[in-house]
Amino acid sequence: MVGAGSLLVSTPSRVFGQDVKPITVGFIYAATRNDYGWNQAHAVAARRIAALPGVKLVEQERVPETVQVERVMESMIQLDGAKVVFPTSFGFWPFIQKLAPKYPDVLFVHAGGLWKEGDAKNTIGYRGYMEEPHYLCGIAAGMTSKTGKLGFIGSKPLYFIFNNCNGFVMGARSVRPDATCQVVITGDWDNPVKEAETVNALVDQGIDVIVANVDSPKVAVETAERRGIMSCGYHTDLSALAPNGFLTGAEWNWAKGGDFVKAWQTGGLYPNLYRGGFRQEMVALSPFGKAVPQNVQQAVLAARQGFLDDTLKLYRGPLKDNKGNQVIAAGQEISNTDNAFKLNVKWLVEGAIGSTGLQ
Amino acid sequence: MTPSPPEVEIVDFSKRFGAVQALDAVSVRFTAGRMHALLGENGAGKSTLVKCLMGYYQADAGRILVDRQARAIAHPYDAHALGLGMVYQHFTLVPQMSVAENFVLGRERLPAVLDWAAEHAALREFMARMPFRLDPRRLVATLAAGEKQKLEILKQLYLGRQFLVLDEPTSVLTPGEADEVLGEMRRLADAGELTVILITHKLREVMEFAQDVTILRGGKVVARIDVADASEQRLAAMMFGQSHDTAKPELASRAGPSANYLEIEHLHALGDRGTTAVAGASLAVRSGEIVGIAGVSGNGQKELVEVLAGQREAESGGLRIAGRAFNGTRRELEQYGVSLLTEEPLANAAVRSMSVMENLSLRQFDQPPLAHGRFVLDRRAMRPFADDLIRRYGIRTASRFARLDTLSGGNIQRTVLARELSRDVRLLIMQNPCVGLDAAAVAEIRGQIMQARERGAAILLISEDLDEILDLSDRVLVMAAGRISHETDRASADRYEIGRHMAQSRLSA
Amino acid sequence: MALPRYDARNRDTGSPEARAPPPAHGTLSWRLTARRLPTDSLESLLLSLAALAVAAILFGGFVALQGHDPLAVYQTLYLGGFGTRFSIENTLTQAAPLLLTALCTLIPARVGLLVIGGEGAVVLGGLGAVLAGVALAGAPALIGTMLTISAGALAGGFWIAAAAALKHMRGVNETISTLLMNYIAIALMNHLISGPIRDFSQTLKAQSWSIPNPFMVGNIPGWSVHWGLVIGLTFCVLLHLVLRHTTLGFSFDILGGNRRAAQMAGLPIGRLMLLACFLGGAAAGIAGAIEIVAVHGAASESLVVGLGYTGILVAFLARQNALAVFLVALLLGGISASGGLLQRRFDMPHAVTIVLQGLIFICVLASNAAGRWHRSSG
Amino acid sequence: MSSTLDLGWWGVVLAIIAGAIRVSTPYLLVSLGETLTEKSGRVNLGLEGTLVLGAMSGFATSYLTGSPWLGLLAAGVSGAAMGLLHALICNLPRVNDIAVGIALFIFGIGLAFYLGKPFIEPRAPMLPAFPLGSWSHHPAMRSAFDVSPLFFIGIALALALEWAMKNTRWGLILRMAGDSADAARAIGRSVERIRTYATMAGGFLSGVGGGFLSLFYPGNWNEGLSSGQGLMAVALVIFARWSPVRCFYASLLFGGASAIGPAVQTVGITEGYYLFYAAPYALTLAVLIYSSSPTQALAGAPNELSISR
Repeated sequence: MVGAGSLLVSTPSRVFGQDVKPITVGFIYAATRNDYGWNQAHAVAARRIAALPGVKLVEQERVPETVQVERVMESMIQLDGAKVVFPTSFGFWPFIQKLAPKYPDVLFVHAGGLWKEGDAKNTIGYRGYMEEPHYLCGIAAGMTSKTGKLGFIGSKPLYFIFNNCNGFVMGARSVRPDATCQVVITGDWDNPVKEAETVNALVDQGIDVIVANVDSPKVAVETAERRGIMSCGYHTDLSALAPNGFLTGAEWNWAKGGDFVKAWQTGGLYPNLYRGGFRQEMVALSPFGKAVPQNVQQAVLAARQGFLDDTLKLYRGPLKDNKGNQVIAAGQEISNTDNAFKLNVKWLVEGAIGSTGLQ
Repeated sequence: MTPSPPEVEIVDFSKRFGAVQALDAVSVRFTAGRMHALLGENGAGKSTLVKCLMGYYQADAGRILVDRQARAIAHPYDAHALGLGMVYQHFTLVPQMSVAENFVLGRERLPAVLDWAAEHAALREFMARMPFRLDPRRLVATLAAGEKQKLEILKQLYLGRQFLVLDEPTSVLTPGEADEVLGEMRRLADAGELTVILITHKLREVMEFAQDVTILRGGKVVARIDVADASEQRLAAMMFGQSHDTAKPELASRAGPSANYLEIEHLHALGDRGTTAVAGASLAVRSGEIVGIAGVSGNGQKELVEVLAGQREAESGGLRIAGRAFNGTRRELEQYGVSLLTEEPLANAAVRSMSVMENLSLRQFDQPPLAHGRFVLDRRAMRPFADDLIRRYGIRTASRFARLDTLSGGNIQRTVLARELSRDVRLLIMQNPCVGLDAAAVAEIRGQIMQARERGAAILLISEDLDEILDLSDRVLVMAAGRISHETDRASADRYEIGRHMAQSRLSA
Repeated sequence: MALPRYDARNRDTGSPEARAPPPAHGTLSWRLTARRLPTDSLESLLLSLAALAVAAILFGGFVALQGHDPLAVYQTLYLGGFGTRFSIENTLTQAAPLLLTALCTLIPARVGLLVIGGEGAVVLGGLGAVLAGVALAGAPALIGTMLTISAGALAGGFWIAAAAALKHMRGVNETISTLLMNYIAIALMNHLISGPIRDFSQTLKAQSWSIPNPFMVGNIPGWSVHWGLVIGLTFCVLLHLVLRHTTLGFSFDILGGNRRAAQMAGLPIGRLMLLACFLGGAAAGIAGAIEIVAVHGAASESLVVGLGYTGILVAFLARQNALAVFLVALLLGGISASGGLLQRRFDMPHAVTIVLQGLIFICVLASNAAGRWHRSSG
Repeated sequence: MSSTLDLGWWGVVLAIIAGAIRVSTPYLLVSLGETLTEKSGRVNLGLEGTLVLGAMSGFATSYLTGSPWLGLLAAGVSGAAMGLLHALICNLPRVNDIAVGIALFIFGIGLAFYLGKPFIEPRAPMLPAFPLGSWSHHPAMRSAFDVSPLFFIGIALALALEWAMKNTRWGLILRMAGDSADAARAIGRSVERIRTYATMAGGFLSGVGGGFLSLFYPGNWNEGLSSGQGLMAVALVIFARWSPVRCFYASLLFGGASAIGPAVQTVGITEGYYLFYAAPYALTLAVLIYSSSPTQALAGAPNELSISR
């Protein structure tokens, strides 16, 4: 397992089968864990981690991003004896940094935390480059869309949402240069009425492929299916929701966290910042729907292989943003693991209709 | 309509409410097809009598004969079944519904689905036979007070009631409307379609429209005479009792008239239902003087007191105390020493959910010794302050911390009295201060009032009890139709003369 | 003579006491204030305890229905809320904001107004605190913190006072207006933190500028509970003193008890209503400000977690008495603190604590009717 | 592919109309229910809880029995039960109906989330739709006008209630109970009984409104489903001056206002979407301020209502 793309690289030694002592692992969700979305992706990983030898799983849902999460973590540590804690929502990271120094014998693993020098050693921020699978969805969308008009629904105006959108649009335009993508921000992590309304509005615009970066894309995918258009999944496998229109989907592989648990169990080494794409097994692709012909599947799988052996670079020149200024010169390429660049993406690529509102 | 209106007779009715003997062996025969007036001043027992007849109350003793048969009327339903109907002063109409809907709602059995065409036709046919017209489509909320009264009457007739009791019907009507309504009622009686019982205190109405009149005073029938051989003078004498010009106790004369303390000029104010209640009242009260305002309730006295108490916005007119404009702020109330004794203290002048002690401190809680500076409240100092008042005014209460609404009516009145009179009173405004109190309490309150007068306070006494006015007032005014219609000083005050002015028709309440 | 009230079944044969005139337009004469009990009356305490007991029994039944053993559930509730020192700290942390948001309903209730705008006032308080904190960057630590919190108090205060002004000037019902204002406040905050006052360096979350670090407030020494609890408690005690031992508090009680008596006593009705709502809003505003100075450091959607709505329940359970608010906030803080444990131990859905809160609220309101010393006046 | 006309601005109009239809139906049903309750003289702020519980029980029943119509019935019945609970407590002396409403708001949501946990993931059969757009060759147009029968049931109900309140016995009695309790008692009617039935009927309709959310649009059950429609209904009824037919127009307006947000973004206005979403609330507050007056109650308001005094 090769540490990659972390600011501070520590190469963990491989773990060889010492006997593992029992350990309690706690998962904390911001909403319900079977929401067909962000939390379900983590719940799936939690089940896989619980299957590891000697692991006892404890879960708690609906914990708000307030001082309460600090209390819940402490409660899990003190009352349930948890030794590894997975607080899964974005807003939990500052509370982890506040609590971690108090419990050096507990490992805090956070999805998305940007670990930097000076943060507590017993904390890990890990995250998948979702822009890579979105690039693949873009390819599928570009090749199957009839109108060439795509739709991207974002929940909050944050950098990773816009990175995913850029990946989606660049993927589509790599196979269909004239493709465009309407970007709509709902403003809520989870608002089914607004998401359904947005999908309907997009369909009324003649858009025939959508992807929804919201906590629970179930409503958006089902609405797209009902309106007879195609859709891509996010977070977890949503193919069952849209038998006709489902293309493929971008999935997390949070089960990677199991390696950290094993490392913590056996006293092995672990990285504080671990971000990666297909190559680092942090992301995955949902199975193809029946709307995806063979040739499209080949094209998508070929691109995936490009990410796997790092021959395909997502951000590559010449690239302009949707306001017409040059963001990457011709011939220039950005490494797929260049976190600094991705954090600085405050623009949408050419072909995306909308604005990030970021400065 | 059934062939002929019922013959109703009341035999030996008596009814007691606590200490008050409202009716004492009253017998009245209402001949069918005639208009019969029940005359008497406030509290004479008129309304209680008809309420017992109509089944709202059960008389302690006595029988009701309808067409010479003894009937038990335990509930208004029974009265309605016998064709007896009653029109109240407070309307039982539904404001946001139309006239037609209010008509229909009165019926016992309503069809599941209404055929409005048929209903309107029936209404039009009924209206044609009726003395006054009302557009069935109009919303009741938009009707004038007089029209609402007519609707109440029409509703009873529409429901086939042939024996109709009108409780002070013209109190909300203009003189013109009153004559029109009573005239039509008389016409229906003469036509043998209706027996009308008119409860009133207005001699003119009795003389002009009624055929028989029964005069009540103090819960007893004083006389039953045919209007043909009655005169306003005789009726008034019987109604108010002989003008016992026994020597009115001489009031200790004050040393000459001092300056006006309270001045009211052309005060105008609307009543609860948006009709004019106070129509240009003007009066002045000098320090050390008791000015009494006599008058039957509903002539604007309630609204006048509410304006003085800051509970009602005056439309126009001047209000001055000690020469300076008064607008009811707490500082002014303290500066001019204004005290108020109103009717229904729980509703108007006290807080039922606060303790006796707290209620006693309502006036002075923001002044020493109860407060230090304008802000800090000294609840400990409230205790001796309250205990002193409880002792001096004889308030019977479980403890000073007891909630006010756990006390009896008399004790609540004493609490308010204690609070209002125990301070430096320079203007005392009272409305029916002794209503519902026993003789001892009345004497005690009057004593307090006289002491305040001795101390030079200007006192405005508004009361429906003419005797109370005559006993206490240096000057007597009569309020009728929202204005001061008559004034006499104590010496020349003649009970009958005042009674006659009181019995004038009223502006709509 | 008022219309005697009779109903086909229960005839009211009370004396011909005229019915109290309908309350003058304006103050919502809801009977809860008239029912406000003198603080030291035993009945008030007994009634609340009885309501809690009934709610506990109903909840026990509900839980049993779902196949859990009620006793074990209550043991866990106790353990999670009050069992260990850590649980107590957890409960105190949850209770701290509730103390203040309860006052947002409690103080206006003293003058007869039913205000449910705590949620909006908390958000405005947070925004006010952030703007002040950023503007006062150079100020010395303690002064900066105090001014930041006061800014939050002012923002929350004016927000709820606006509802009182609408009520007094335009006759707009305060319950409906404060409900709508909650949504408007939340939308306003979301708009501001996604653009105009957004801290773009924070990539994980859309949040406002952060207040300077020295203004932040740490934990009470020895306890992992932030100073917000102390501030909340002080404010509660202060409020109780004002309500109980000042002429202002006395005036509130008169107005809340009988508006006509307040008019007769020459009290400034409009100003009292505005002041009561301002104080209520300020309390909730402080709760918002504390979330900023003691927890988040910046305004974000974490301000909108239902502190305002739970405050309504706390105010009603405390029967509008400022001192009792602390005990009730502890109880509700304990329930939500132990909710997590219930999830983990009994795999119960998180909503179990909401069901319990709902049951308690219903039983408290029903217990109002059971007061025996109600005089049978018409 | 036939030439797909670029809908552009016209698309926004279409989206708003279609959105208005979709989103207004729950508003319509809930506001009709609240109109009935308030016409009888009582305010039920617990509608938010009733709506969410209705959505949950509707979805669960449809999932368990396979019939979405049975689900809708279950949603209504659960709403009626909440209405009954509200009425029983409010019939007690000295209890404030608004406070009881807030208590039931919390209780209803708690119960719905608690019992609804297992139904978040599975999918239940949905209510059918009338394909009103079949005349158009344009796929977007066709699917935009798939309208739920409930929308038409709602319209029929609005007309029926408007008529019934003027032309039937219970309609008159309902209005009387809400406008003058004394008049009702004077003719021997029990005001408490009338208000109990009215609150139950109101609860039933709100439950059905909730059922629509989970069984048609957006057609699924999860804890983010309710975004204040129940509470908005109380404000909407005031906005519509307690007239069922005006409730229909007001619901369309509110539905449209909610549809504006996303639709406008699709045409390039990307700033201030939060303010768009707050539009319905600000609109209602403005109308409330404009139409209230310090002296008398709101025009057309039943004057037994605690919030109109």
